[in-house]
Amino acid sequence: MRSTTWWLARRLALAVLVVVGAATVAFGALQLVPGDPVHVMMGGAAPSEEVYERTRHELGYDQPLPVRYGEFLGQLLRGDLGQSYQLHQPVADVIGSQLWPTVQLALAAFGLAFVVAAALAVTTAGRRSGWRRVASAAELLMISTPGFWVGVLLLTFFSFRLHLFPVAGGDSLAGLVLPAATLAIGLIGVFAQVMREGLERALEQPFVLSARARGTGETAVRLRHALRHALIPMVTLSGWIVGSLLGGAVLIETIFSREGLGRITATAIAGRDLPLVTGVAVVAATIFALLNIAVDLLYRVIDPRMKEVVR
Amino acid sequence: MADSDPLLAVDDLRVSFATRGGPLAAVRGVSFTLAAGECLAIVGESGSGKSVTARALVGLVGAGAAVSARRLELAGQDLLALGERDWRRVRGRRVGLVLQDALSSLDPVRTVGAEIAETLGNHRLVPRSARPARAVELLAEASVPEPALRARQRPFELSGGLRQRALIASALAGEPAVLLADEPTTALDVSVQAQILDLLAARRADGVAILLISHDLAVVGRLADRVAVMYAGTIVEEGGVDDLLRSPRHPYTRELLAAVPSAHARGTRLAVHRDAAAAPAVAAPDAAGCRYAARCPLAEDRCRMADPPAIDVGHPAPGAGLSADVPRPAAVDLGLPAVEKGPPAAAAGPARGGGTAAAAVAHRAWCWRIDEPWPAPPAGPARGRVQHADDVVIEVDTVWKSFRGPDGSRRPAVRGVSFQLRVGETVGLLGESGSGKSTTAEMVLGLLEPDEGAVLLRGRPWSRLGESARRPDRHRIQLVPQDPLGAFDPRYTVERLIGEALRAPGRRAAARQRGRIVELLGLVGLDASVLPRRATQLSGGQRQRVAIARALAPEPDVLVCDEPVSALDVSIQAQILDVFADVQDALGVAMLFISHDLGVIYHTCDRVLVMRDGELLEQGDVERVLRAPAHDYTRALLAAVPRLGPATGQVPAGSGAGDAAPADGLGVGSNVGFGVGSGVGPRR
Amino acid sequence: MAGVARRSAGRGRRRIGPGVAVSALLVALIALAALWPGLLARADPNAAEPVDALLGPSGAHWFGTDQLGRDVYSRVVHGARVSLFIGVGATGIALLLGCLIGMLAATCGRLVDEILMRITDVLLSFPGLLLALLVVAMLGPSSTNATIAIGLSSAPGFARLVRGEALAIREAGYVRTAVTFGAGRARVYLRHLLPNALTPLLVLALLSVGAAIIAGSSLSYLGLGPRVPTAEWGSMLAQGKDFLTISWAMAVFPGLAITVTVIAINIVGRDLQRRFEGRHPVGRF
Amino acid sequence: MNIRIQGGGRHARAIRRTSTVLAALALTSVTAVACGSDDSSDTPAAASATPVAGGKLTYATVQEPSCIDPGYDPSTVTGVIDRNIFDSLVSQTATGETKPWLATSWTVSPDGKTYRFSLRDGVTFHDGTAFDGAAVKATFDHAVDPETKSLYAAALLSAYQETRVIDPRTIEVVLTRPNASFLQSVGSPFLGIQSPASLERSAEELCTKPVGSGAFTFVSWTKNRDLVLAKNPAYQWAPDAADHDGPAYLDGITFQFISDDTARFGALTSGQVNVINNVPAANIRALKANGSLQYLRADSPGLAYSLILNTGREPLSDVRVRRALLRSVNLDALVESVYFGEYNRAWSLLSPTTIGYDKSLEGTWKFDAALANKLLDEAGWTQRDGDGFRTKDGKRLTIVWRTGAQLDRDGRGVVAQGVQADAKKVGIDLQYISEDVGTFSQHIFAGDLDIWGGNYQRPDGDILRFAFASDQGITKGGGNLFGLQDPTLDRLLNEASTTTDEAVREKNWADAQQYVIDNALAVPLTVGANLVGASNKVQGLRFEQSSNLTFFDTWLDPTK
Repeated sequence: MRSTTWWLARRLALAVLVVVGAATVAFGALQLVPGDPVHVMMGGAAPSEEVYERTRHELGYDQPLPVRYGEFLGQLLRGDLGQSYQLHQPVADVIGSQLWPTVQLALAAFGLAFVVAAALAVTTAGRRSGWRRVASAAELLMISTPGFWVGVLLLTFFSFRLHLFPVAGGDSLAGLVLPAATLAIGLIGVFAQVMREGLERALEQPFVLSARARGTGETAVRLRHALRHALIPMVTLSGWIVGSLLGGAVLIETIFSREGLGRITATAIAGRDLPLVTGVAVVAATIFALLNIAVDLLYRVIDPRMKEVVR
Repeated sequence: MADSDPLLAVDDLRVSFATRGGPLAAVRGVSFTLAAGECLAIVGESGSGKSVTARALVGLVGAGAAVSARRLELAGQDLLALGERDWRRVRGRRVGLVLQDALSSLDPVRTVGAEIAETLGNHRLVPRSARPARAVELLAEASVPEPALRARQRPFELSGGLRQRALIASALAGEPAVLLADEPTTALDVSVQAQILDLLAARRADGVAILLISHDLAVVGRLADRVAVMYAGTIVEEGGVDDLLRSPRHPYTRELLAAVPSAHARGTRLAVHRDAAAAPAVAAPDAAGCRYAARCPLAEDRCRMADPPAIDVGHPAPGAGLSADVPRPAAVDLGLPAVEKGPPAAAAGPARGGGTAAAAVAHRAWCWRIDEPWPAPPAGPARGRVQHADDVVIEVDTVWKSFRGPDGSRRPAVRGVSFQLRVGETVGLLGESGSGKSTTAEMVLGLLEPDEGAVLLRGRPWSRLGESARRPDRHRIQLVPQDPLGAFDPRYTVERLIGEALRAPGRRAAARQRGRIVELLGLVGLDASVLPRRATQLSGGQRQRVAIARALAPEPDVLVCDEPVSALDVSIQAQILDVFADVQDALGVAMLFISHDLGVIYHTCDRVLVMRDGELLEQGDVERVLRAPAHDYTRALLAAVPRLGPATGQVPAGSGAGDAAPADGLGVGSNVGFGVGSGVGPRR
Repeated sequence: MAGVARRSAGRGRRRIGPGVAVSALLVALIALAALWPGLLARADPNAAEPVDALLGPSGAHWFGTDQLGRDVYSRVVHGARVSLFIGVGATGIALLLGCLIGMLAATCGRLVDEILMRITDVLLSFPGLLLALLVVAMLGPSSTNATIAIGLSSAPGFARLVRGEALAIREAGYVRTAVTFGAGRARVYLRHLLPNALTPLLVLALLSVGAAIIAGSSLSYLGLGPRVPTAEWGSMLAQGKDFLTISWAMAVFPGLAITVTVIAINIVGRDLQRRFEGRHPVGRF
Repeated sequence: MNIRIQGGGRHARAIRRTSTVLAALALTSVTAVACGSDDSSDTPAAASATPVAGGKLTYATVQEPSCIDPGYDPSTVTGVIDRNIFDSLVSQTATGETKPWLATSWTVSPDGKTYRFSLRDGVTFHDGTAFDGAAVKATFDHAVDPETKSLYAAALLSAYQETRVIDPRTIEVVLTRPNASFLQSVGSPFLGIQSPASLERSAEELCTKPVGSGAFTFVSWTKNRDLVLAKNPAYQWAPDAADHDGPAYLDGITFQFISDDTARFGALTSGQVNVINNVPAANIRALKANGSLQYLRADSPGLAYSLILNTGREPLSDVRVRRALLRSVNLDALVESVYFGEYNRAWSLLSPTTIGYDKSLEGTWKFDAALANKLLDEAGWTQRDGDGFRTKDGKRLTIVWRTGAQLDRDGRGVVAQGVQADAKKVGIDLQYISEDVGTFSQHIFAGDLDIWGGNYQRPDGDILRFAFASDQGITKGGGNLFGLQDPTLDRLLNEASTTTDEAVREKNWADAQQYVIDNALAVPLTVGANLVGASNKVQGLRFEQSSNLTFFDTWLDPTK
């Protein structure tokens, strides 16, 4: 118990480090973005000299870089993400209002991808049949097709032609279907292949032979014994999954005109909205770091052998 | 078998697998019967088809396999006619299967209790609510202490022995009439092995028919009533266990028995063949004639023309007739009549053999040449004739080493071990898993620094040196690893592998490098044809030969051999042990020979060190230590090993395996700490 | 049992299946298009003929024309160069950086390892596309910068893998035995550790070329790719989607080009992976 | 924009005259196209049916504002949204007349520097505050307050000195010098009157929660999704320019932000929204063919989308090269193919709906590749390199055209590629570089651009002064990006802004347009237009003179 507490404390400390690091990277990167930040912020409008100087001072750009970085860190550690340059709102509010739609999209896509992939994997693992070939081909196709293209095609067909789903935005369930499906398609292929490989590896294990020798049926063998082992590599992928979901959200939210973190980040980066970009970086890093901890805890649940959690 | 219908009847069983190169026959016409309360052992080397045979009996040979038989019946029911659903009703309920290595044979993420309950659930034997309790009962029946606790634990939390018991409990949960035990004791330490065999014997005494699959003749000798020897998918000889082990008639059986290293064989060659070319026991593509002919020293033309018929050997009186041609010492050491030894669990019950006398068992061999005398074992390089110079090459002076465990506490692996290794001698390092023998070896190799104490090389500091100071002398101590595949860079050819060792610092780069490599290969019985191959393209025996050649390349003073033969089949093991003997004879290197196998140690070593829990318990001349052990642990160890039994009555009968092991805190107890990763001590 | 079958299947040289053969051919063709597009498409990809705008596929214009009357087929062929450049270049950068970081982390002691791994953690905590966006914002949109951006954003993953492989191999028997021959650390790392850590990654790298191509086209789709009028599949698709209801060809063919290319690369990569796994005993990924 | 009238206050009457001209132009420019069959049994929507109150309208717009404080933000969409939330002192009809609104009447002092407004009684803001002179003062002071960092409203109030509250119903706005556009500016939504109580709030709240007295109240704004307005039921002070009195017909308006062209159009056809702007030109044929939709368009006044050429840098410092570029572009074919005839090609820098447009330029500088080649030969660009581009002294004829990625919309990137391809045909290596705004602004301020492409939406020809007068340099907040110092243009444009003589003004603007083309100072490309698609249900949609949509008179026909 003591070791678990110690482990958790260490992991949380590291998580804070990662979050600060991510914020620093975002801060640094935006310092290197070319162009005068004040001009960029004005979005191409030519301000008078007075307005320009005033804005510059208010944003602290008349201070030397180390001072600005120090203030930035101080703010961050106080939990203050600052005020968005372009949206004139506190970053925390902006992210707060945009986070949920993205999370909703990501969860829906993940759930969909997981269920479809698990079904594909469980039904086709270790079987040499035409159905498996079809499934594999479909997975390859899904992995190899750019999500934005799929999105455009789905949108054109289901929304423009058939009017089955809303074309843009929409917080309704129907509005979530196409974006989630598009985002899921990129994942299904990977999930199914990883799970199938895991299943096949598990199905080759002696314990599966033992289980069969006890008279356990094929379905029970797959669901009760093999699937759990196949989930372990899935858990390993979690970092990649979160990355693809959040990164994919940028494209999906743009194509489907959805509100959300991805789209707001893309515009924030383009508009050099430093506080918003760093804010998103902080949030993404926090999600990533907490998720990693959660995943390591999950490992222990899925596979009790993992007493010492691997980093 | 005449008096009643057998429980299990197998006639002309054939199994083949579809491969890219066409069907590959793994089992080609195997026939046997099994009666209730009887134990039939199928013996063979890897690839002989023995496991496939067992799995065919539960319909689990796998997809893409074709199974046929003239007769495959369980208690009169035709198994060949079963559909998948019917098979499920047979598996676990009427036929149980126990596999080697319970760590991987029990689902590692489920509790032991759940695994056992699964059998109960599959066959609806016990209502759902009563299953956990029944699982605990079953564990108790399998002599698992604290069964309620164990049922809640997962396989990795149990010691190897308990795990195997749990696995057996799960296989027996459905109270099957037949138990298929496929290498049930193979990965276990000897003392634990003995306990598992006792457990199986007890079940047999209860009337369970056991089909024992093993490569280990000693295990077979301890449990089986009858033995069938398989080679390349066919049974080449079968008979009562005593008959067969005492008077083997088929050349293959004879080769196998001769290959077992033991005290008798000191100073003799174990293998029939010196070179590595001998055909493996893997089923070869269909060809007429005896499969063994290619490797058989007695083969003649007709052997290669057609399959030899079964020839009844009869029941020779002990010591009479043809048995004189057989390497008798082996039989004496090995084939201990069960009635004499009597596993404790079976002591009260009927002797063995399904109620029929052992004498009634037919002894047959599929060979025309069973009457031919076996070539006398070629004399090996004489042992003990080498006068050991008093030059001490390696001096290990009270070394201590501990590792940090996962919980952060330090766990000692080696505790104050001291010994010396002299020029030209072979010192055995004997111990069970976790005894610290590998850690000791790594300190000798200079791969680990002792926490305390020192290793000296030719009287000069070795362990305390910095790496750069050690480097010029590195070549003096070389390693022959247990797993040569892992020890070879997978991208390297044999030529490059050995070439790398030749260029070791402190050696002049050999002028004619390639010539030297071929020369080294010759020393270990390989020719230049292996030069361009990679490790994965070599057979297990060839790999180990290359490993030895490579270790010899820098002209070392010392070879550290870390379980160099434990992963090999017995006939290959015999060849490799012969190579070691030749090498030492030719080069006079000192060897530190690590093994858990007393037979191997006995055969190979001049002196032996016995380790347990990081401590050196006893050391001395191998004859002295193994014949008259001073330490209780050594005694227990010897008692637990079937192959070095009290043929000469030297081990007190009172300290049989069953009594001695637990009393010494061996087996179960000693295994708890190092449960995971059997056979390998804690490594960094 | 099955081991018998598998062994003989694994030992024998794998035959090249028809799918793999076709894919390899396609990859060669795409490489040809990237190197000498003129061989496959005569028409100038940037020659605008507004009169011929938005034509459907025909004998004269196999894939039709875009809204400026440019030949879509020719643009698709010429687009191979940018896509392949991004795919290969980004993977190369990722591999190089990944190896450097991974090897340093695995061999230079705990402190270096800890520092480097925290840095990769930080980079990994950015979703890949966002990191790429940030880099492009820093460097400005162009195919070279997109390449750098994608390379940088996938480098941490490679670094992790290299480190993991290297750590596993460092414990492998052949590295330990190499030490007993008296080989120095540097030599062991260079001769054994690096090549063996790298080999499995090379196949993975081939597979990641496909992913990089998609990432590159995603950046282009968002308007951060090469400058106009350079033909690039992602930006062609972005333009074409506005005309999907009028002229399907404009958006469909560039999309197909991406998909077919990535599929072909993946099929070839996986085939290599399977061949390769057969003879590589250390660590899977 | 800074529109300054110099030279004293004798010219106040000219303002009215200007409005009249404007009105005439506006009349011709607004065209409502009924959808469906051409036999036109359908009368234009607003003509017959009786308006019905009720229903909510959803309007999908391409742009999303970053801040909807009219005193701060300059973007068009902010104006469109704020028009519904804020009332102005005066209103303008679609025909351009200035009519009373919150001011019932006004007078201008003889020197043109003081405007006295009588204010309407009984007006209350959405937060309950009563409208009075203090509100006007607070609004104008807010706009010019440096703290506000106004990007547009302050410029509308150029020469603003102060607002004097004479009594609650009477105010005087005092200017430092006459401003001919003052009344027009005051009618702009960017000078809509804000609740003085709300102006006490932080900039953030002003940006996100506007409080005015308009026909609609602000409800919510979800970034990247929509902005919702609800009917102000208490509204009884409709502008005189409007068709009806009392509250608006619509119960509410939802502005949906759909930047993707295809999606926006799809949202209209699928019925998800009622009205969209920036209909993709490619979809207009489909829109017209759709019996349940209507299509409306209005050309935008101001500077047409043009390329302003930098005469201060090689190679465009050579007038022959500039003329060659002007003549090398086959604009008719290009604009037709990109915009399907929905946008017109431009003949002048000013769009046809701009006050002062010179119609005589039309047809005077047709596409002539031969002439372009001849001019380039004359200019000494006679050699060709391996890629077919002209060279002189081993230097390629390269012209760099940079733009900010965000400015690259409405098919402009495609037009650019067409221009590029045409230029290549005469041997000019025109490089079109779309870059991020940061880099682009860096280039703008460094002045190292060869070409700047863009447009301005403004009512009259004074925009030419903003773009070309030598005192309108970029550091002074002007639009003369390349620091052009042309005495002829300076004279023509400055005189036009100070003269009281309408004829002189018209002539000067015409001469200036002519001069720009003669000297190829710019390449006019397309006339901007607001292309609107709407469901047939939507009635009473109106374009303002600016070509923006207004919704006060809009209603939804439940029968359709």
